[in-house]
Amino acid sequence: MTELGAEDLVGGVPSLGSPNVPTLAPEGGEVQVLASGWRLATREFLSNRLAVVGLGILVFFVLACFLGPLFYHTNQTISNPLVTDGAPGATHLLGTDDNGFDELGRIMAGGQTALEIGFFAALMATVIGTLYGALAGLVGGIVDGVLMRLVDILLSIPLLFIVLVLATRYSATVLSQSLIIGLFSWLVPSRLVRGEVLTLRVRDFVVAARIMGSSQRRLIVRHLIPNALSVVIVNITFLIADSILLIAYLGFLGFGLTFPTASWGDMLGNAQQAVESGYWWLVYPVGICLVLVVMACNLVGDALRDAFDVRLRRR
Amino acid sequence: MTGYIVRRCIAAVIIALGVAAVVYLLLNFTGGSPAAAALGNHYNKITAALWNKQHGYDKPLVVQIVDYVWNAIHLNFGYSYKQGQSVAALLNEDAGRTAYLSGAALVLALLIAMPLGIAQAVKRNSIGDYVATGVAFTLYSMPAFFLGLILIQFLALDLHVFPAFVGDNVTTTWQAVTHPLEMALPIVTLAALTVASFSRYMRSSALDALAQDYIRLARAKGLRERAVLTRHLLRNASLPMITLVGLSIPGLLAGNIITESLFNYPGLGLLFYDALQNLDYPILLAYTLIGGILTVTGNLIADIAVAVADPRIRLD
Amino acid sequence: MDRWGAANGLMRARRRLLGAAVVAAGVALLSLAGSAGAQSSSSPPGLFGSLPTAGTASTGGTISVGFLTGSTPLTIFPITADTDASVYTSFSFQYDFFVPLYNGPEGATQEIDYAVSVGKKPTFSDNNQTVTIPLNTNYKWSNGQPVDANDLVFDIDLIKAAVKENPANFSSYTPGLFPADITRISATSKYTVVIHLSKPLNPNFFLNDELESEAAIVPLPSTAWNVDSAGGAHLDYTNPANAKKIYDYLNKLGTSVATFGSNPLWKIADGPFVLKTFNTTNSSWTATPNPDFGGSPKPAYSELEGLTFTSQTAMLNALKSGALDISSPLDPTYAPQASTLRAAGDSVYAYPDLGFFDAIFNFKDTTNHFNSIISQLYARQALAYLEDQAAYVKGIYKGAAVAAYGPVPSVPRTPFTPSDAINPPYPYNPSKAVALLKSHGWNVVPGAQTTCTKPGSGAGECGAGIPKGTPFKFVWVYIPASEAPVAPLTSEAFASEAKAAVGINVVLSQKTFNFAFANYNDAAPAGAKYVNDWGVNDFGGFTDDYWPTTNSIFNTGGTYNQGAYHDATLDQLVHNSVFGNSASAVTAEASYLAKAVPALFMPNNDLIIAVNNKVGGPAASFLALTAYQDLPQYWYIKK
Amino acid sequence: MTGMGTTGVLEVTNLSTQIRLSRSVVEAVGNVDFAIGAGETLGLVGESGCGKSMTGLSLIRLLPNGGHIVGGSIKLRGLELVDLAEDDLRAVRGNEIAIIFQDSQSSLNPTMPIGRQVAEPVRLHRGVSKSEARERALEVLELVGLPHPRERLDDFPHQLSGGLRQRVMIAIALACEPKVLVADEPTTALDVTIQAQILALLDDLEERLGMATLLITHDMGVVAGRTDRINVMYAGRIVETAKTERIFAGMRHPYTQALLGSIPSLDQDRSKALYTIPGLPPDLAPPPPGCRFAARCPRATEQCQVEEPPLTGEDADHLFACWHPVDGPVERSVTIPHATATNGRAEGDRLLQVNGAVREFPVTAGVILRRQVDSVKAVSGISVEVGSGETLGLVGESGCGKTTLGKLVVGAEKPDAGTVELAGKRVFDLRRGALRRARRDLQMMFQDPYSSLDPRMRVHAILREPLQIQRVGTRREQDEKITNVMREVGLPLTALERYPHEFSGGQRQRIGLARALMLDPQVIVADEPVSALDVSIRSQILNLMRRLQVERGTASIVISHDLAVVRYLSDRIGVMYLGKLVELGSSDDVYHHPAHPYTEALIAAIPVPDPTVEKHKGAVAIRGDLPSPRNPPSGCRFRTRCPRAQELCAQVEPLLRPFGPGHVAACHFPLQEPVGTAEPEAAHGSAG
Repeated sequence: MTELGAEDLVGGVPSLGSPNVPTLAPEGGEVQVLASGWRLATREFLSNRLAVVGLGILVFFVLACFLGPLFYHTNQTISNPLVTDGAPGATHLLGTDDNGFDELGRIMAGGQTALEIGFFAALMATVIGTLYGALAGLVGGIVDGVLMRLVDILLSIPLLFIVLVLATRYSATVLSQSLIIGLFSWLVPSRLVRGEVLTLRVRDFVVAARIMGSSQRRLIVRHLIPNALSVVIVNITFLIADSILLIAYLGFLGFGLTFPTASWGDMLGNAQQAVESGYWWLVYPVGICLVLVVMACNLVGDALRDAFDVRLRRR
Repeated sequence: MTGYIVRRCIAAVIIALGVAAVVYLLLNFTGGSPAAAALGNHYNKITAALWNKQHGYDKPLVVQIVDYVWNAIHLNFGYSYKQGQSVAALLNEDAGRTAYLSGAALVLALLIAMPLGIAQAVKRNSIGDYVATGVAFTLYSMPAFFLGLILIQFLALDLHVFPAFVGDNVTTTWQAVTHPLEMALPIVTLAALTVASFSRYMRSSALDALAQDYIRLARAKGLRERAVLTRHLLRNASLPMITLVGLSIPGLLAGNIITESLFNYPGLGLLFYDALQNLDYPILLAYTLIGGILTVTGNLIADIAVAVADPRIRLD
Repeated sequence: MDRWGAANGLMRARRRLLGAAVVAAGVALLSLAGSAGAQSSSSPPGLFGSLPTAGTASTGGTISVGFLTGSTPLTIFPITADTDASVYTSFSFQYDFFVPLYNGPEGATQEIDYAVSVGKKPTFSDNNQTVTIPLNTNYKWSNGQPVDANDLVFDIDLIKAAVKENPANFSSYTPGLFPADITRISATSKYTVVIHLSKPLNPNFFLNDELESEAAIVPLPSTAWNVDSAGGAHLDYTNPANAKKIYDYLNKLGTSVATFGSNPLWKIADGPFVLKTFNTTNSSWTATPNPDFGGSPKPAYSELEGLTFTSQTAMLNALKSGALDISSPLDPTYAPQASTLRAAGDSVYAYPDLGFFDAIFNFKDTTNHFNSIISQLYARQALAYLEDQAAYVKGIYKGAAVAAYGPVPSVPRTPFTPSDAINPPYPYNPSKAVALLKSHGWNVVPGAQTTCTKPGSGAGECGAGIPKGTPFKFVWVYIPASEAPVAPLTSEAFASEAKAAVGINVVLSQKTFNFAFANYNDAAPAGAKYVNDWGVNDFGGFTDDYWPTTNSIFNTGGTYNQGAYHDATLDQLVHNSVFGNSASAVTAEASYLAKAVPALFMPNNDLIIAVNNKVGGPAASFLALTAYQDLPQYWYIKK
Repeated sequence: MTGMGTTGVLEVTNLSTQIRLSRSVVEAVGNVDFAIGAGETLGLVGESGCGKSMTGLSLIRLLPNGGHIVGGSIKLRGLELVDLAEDDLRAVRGNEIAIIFQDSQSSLNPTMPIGRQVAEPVRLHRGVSKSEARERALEVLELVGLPHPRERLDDFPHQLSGGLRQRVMIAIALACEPKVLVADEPTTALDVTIQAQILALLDDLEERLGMATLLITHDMGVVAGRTDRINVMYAGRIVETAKTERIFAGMRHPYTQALLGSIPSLDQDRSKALYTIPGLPPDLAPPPPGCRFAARCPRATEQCQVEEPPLTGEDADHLFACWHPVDGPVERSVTIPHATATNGRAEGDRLLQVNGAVREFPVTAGVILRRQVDSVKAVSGISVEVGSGETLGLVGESGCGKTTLGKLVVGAEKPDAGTVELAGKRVFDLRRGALRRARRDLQMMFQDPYSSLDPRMRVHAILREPLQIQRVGTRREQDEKITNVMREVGLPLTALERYPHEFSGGQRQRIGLARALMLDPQVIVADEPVSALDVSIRSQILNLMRRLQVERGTASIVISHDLAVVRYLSDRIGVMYLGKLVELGSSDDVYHHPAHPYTEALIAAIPVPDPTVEKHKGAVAIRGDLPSPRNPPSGCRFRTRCPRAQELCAQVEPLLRPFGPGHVAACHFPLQEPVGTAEPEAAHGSAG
């Protein structure tokens, strides 16, 4: 800053306070070239080693479950009672299950459904929860009170119970299980979003938009939803994990998917007996897959939360 | 404070009534028939009509709900034909055992989670922190039945450290208390469900508290680190845990279903599990209703406890 | 036929096990888990595993029997109401203390064993309208009174009072039959009772299905129990008003689980044991030998114990650890554990109960014209040809089941088992199924969808009411594994075969037993609402009485005719079994049904029993367990 | 360094402290020397991030995670603390060296009674019994002026006001009669009136107890009157040190000069621009070579860029680290073009009129249906007006309702009673389109630069938003407008594609101002526009606002707790107290001839960056705390803290009375005689 030069084109107003030295820079100073928010978030995420491991696990399982069957062809539709419960061997790397299906192929197929149900259920819960929570948070007053008491009521009933009862009525397909789980797990996201909306509603930038004359719709679409989104996105990963666990419990309690589809949970439905019968290959591999994927979702969600925090925390 | 409690109690009652109505509707909606469930293989048109009339299931749904709630208020939850006893008696019998199992699991979870969470916060990003985090996530991600199964297989059947199930010598609550060896695996399994989330929560709560200036000031006073943690950190970091414990009740109730059926422990969860298989309506209703009430009162108690423990909160 | 087996709890235990053996006459059988014969000379055909060895009896000791929660005794008073009857253990529990008029089985053969019955073989006269029942004279009550004709009359009078009050009070009640068919009952001598019937009944039917039945006739202590309050006056029970009061009183106490162990009434027993304690918390109980027991043998050990378990696994674990001696019947998925149990020194054996499992057709399901299709015998035959029961038994039941082709199973045998039960009329043969369909105008596309190409009711055409292009496709409802462990697997195997081999699309749908039974049932109150939601309901099955008629199951209008099967020939055959005079009527009925395929008959699964090796006894006493009967007086602790 | 004649109680030599972060190492404190003698107060002054707090924490080795002392020596009466064993050091902490933090809210354990918190170090270091410790706690609390200490021993921190909490924290520090007291920004979180009380207390105590005090602050005014000696820190280094009077009169380092010059003083000439320091302090991971101030220094030469100046001076008593030292305070010479000391307002020019505005926030209770149980009386009947091109300043302590009043003006809050009129129109009675168009003319600039910009929008979108909402212009015209405004507020166009988090606080305030300007409003409300900013940045923004005032002639309302800021920006000033306007008049009138005792006290409480003035200030004018706005005092709301209050004040609420042209005040016993009689309309303060 020792040299004099042409006035900067943009910030060409000489700095009033330092008359001795006309500056090249605009009065407000240059903008530091920083990593973008997303890159910061990515960096924070990647610095969490557990999360990277989790992400790796997720990617691995998604690839293995959805692409694996293209390379590892197995019969997963025609039950064959004559080759049931076979031990692992050369033809069946992880043995066969009680339908005579190849267990490894079954794990891939079961992983597909588990991931699909988890994802669809989470997505649905998120959409419903976001709209519901945003409505309650924005309208406030008595509407908010009534809506949130309803949430309280539903939250007081164990989700497992509701889903179990419904599962006795509806035959379980990927779609119906996603629907049932999704339709009843939006409660937590709705509370989260409501809380977020209540906080955002009084943030200065929202006040500023109102002062400019912004319509309610614009406030929601341009400010509230984008800002509440990170909370929602983080919650999706947890919802996926919870949904996969929930269908595992359903499977254990005997309300699995309809043949020939199966999710990991259904495959574990007879775990106790399989172990006692000595069919360990029907229990531990799929159990470990389930735990790993659920854990990976949780790890990723946890790290995403931290990462998003960092992105907004930076001041 | 009294006014607050009264208002919260009224809210709790409203929520409980709502729960009753929702559950009743839900069960009705599933299309099962209480008559079929009660009559079993003797169910047919003649017996069903008779049974429905006798038990009021031929009335309009709204009347049934009102009747049910009215009776429930008088602690009459109906009669289980599958079990040949009034539901109230069944619940009464099993409640103590379930309370002990859940209570012991909860206490165990807290006893592990709180010191662990604090230790993790103090030694954050150390190897120990990572290991504890990994274990917590693994437990958190494991279906309870899978964990129970592994515990049974290895600790009971292979190593013979604990019995694989709760034996016939444990039938009363007191016997459960006096047979720690038999209760070890069920309690551990149930505790594992919550210990993971508790310790994660405790860790972040302790991290928040550690960042507060009063911790710095306590150190500046010359207090030993241990005294800083016990006198200044523990109470403040534990406050959010009270709420969490209140919120964990539905999860514990669900966990009981799994744990009790896995370990042959005659409690409410098992009662519910059997009832579900049989669509034993009165039990399903009562269990869920009581679960709802427990949840609501649990949250209520938690709120009051927080207010008692945290001088900043005034209930009015 | 009022003994109807597939209760929920029962169903779970009943479905799927497998047995070893049996097969068609003259053909060799598969013997699964080793040879049973070496240990016991009375080892019957089709036994899975091996019965406990007889050993030498010692005196003293405790023998414990396992129960599952939800299947623990609910009533001790031996007039059992509908709502309690679904818990089968109530009966064997009652019979430990009160000897029935007629009881069975006789070893592996399903018939009355007069050695464990109060009654002797009755005689029929007067065009089968008069029944004379002589009683054994050796039984007596704990209060010293002999068990005599009055005690039988007392019981039947109470049953009448109970039924009059509410038909549901007596689970063996069948409209129009017992006890409504009794016009008069009298004790003609101290040990003879004569019953007059309102209409002629087939003697075999009356003896085997009415006097010996699920809720049997049990003589009751008429001099002690004829009261309507504790310490109340002894009443004349032949007066119906008094009988009602007595019944109400006893029934109330008899279902009061909390007082089972303490009520002095129940200590007045004529059976081998007397109830000592009953723990209401978990329904475990203890009983001690009845010193006044008049039958033989008399129990040699000092205590019989009932223990409750929350799961079959828990029960097995207890057995392995020596905490339990005799398991309750386990379902077939436990078959693979037989070897570990044996290694632990326990005996494991399995044998089927008398009864059948069937996946019923819904003859009212109009979806895809299934009602019209299934009305065609050829279509039902084709489906029967697709059942690879041998493979199911081997791969799914792990040997713990026996193939079955009609309402009377091949195993266990009854005196009335028809040859069709042993020689399957439609053995597994997919190509025959294809041929049948092709010859009736169907375009068979294996692996895809078979459709009707030649509508019409003539020869070589699909049949009446089946338009061109109708797909052979229907919904198959089955029960989840938690309730019927192998039901999903057989259903899935069948569906796979049907699609792959014949192009019949079986749409699987899982429903809980209660839901399926209450709604997918043309005979149920709610049935009409769901009539088009299901084509086949593989809900479970029925247990047979010793005279295995399918009255009320397949006859038109039968209370349990869930698929609305209608066949005039069958209706006549059933009528013969119930009201006719022929001693082989039921054989003809069963034989006809095996060929008519009113439902898809499924393998008859074994009930697996595990017994601690320290327990010994005659083979029959252990085989009885697979028929849900306890004969605990025969057991003992081996030296 | 041995600059001091006396032997210090605390001697710090060549102290260096680093903080290790995950990817870098920050040199927070570098080669710092100082000594403090008994009874002496050393001021450590600098902007945030300069290392002054780290220096204080280094003394008792209580650095944040990753922080550690890498070199130097800290001697407490000869005892070396740098390598002292942790156990022995604990005996020093709280006992011989005590510390006071800035935020009493978070520094006191919320779940422990204050009596125990004060007694804790006594028990620890004195080994006394519980009851003895309690007695000692009582003694100390009395010493720090906590009213009724015996009754309050069992109170929890939240039951005390901020000022009282700060007294409790001081009591904790003094409980063991330490030799050294480190006061880290002890008054920054407090209102000026309370700040004055606390500073006076500290002054009094250190004299009575003979402690060596290290007073850490960013506020030159605070150090001016309270210290014997001042160290100025910049980027981890001490850049200048001298006795207090000497440094104020003859500073040699350009940074010291700039720091002092950039603060608007109460008698600031409004036609002159403030001195500013361009740019931002350097990143210390790692620190730049050469003089760390070089990048922002107007006198910097090439030598400064490469060679670090040593801390030397003509005599040992005044040291500075500069190759090109200055001599004495800066002369303010730059005149803002066209600016005059005050803008006259034409008679009857009532661009914006607020009439009898009332706003009360309900306090609700209840679980299901919330019902109102009480209300916070934020604004209780205020009438003001603003003429075109005029700037009205609003001052008052926090909680006086000034921000609410600002929000009422722009329609972010609705008044419960009263009206807001723009050019005679009741704008917020309008509906839909008309209301939206009317909103163009009333825009706001916010206090918190972090919360006022949507973190998910780029600057371009943020600036375009008002135009989009108001449907102004084509896309092209909008872009043109954005470019122009960016130029006006002094930001490069490259900033348009960036997200708010990439900017410094000052830059964000510029963006916030730019957004407010986009619609060319007639009135801008600026709510505490600079209070979240560092001193050097503050003057940049103030200059910018002043320049835009002059260039655009936009009317504005400036809200601040800082009378100096308000005075610099405003033509007229309104003083608020607990929801009431207590005095209104031209800047000069209010400052030079206040009529209301509150105004006078407020002015007196402001620390002046001039040791001669500050050291001769009299006793603190206002005692006690602000009463709760849920339940304000009857009559005159100020009466509970007013030295002139009499019975009348509790019974009758004083009306605004004229004290000169456009000068009104509401007081029964004013500091000067009113002219004329009370008339409600006087609230409109017509200038004529």
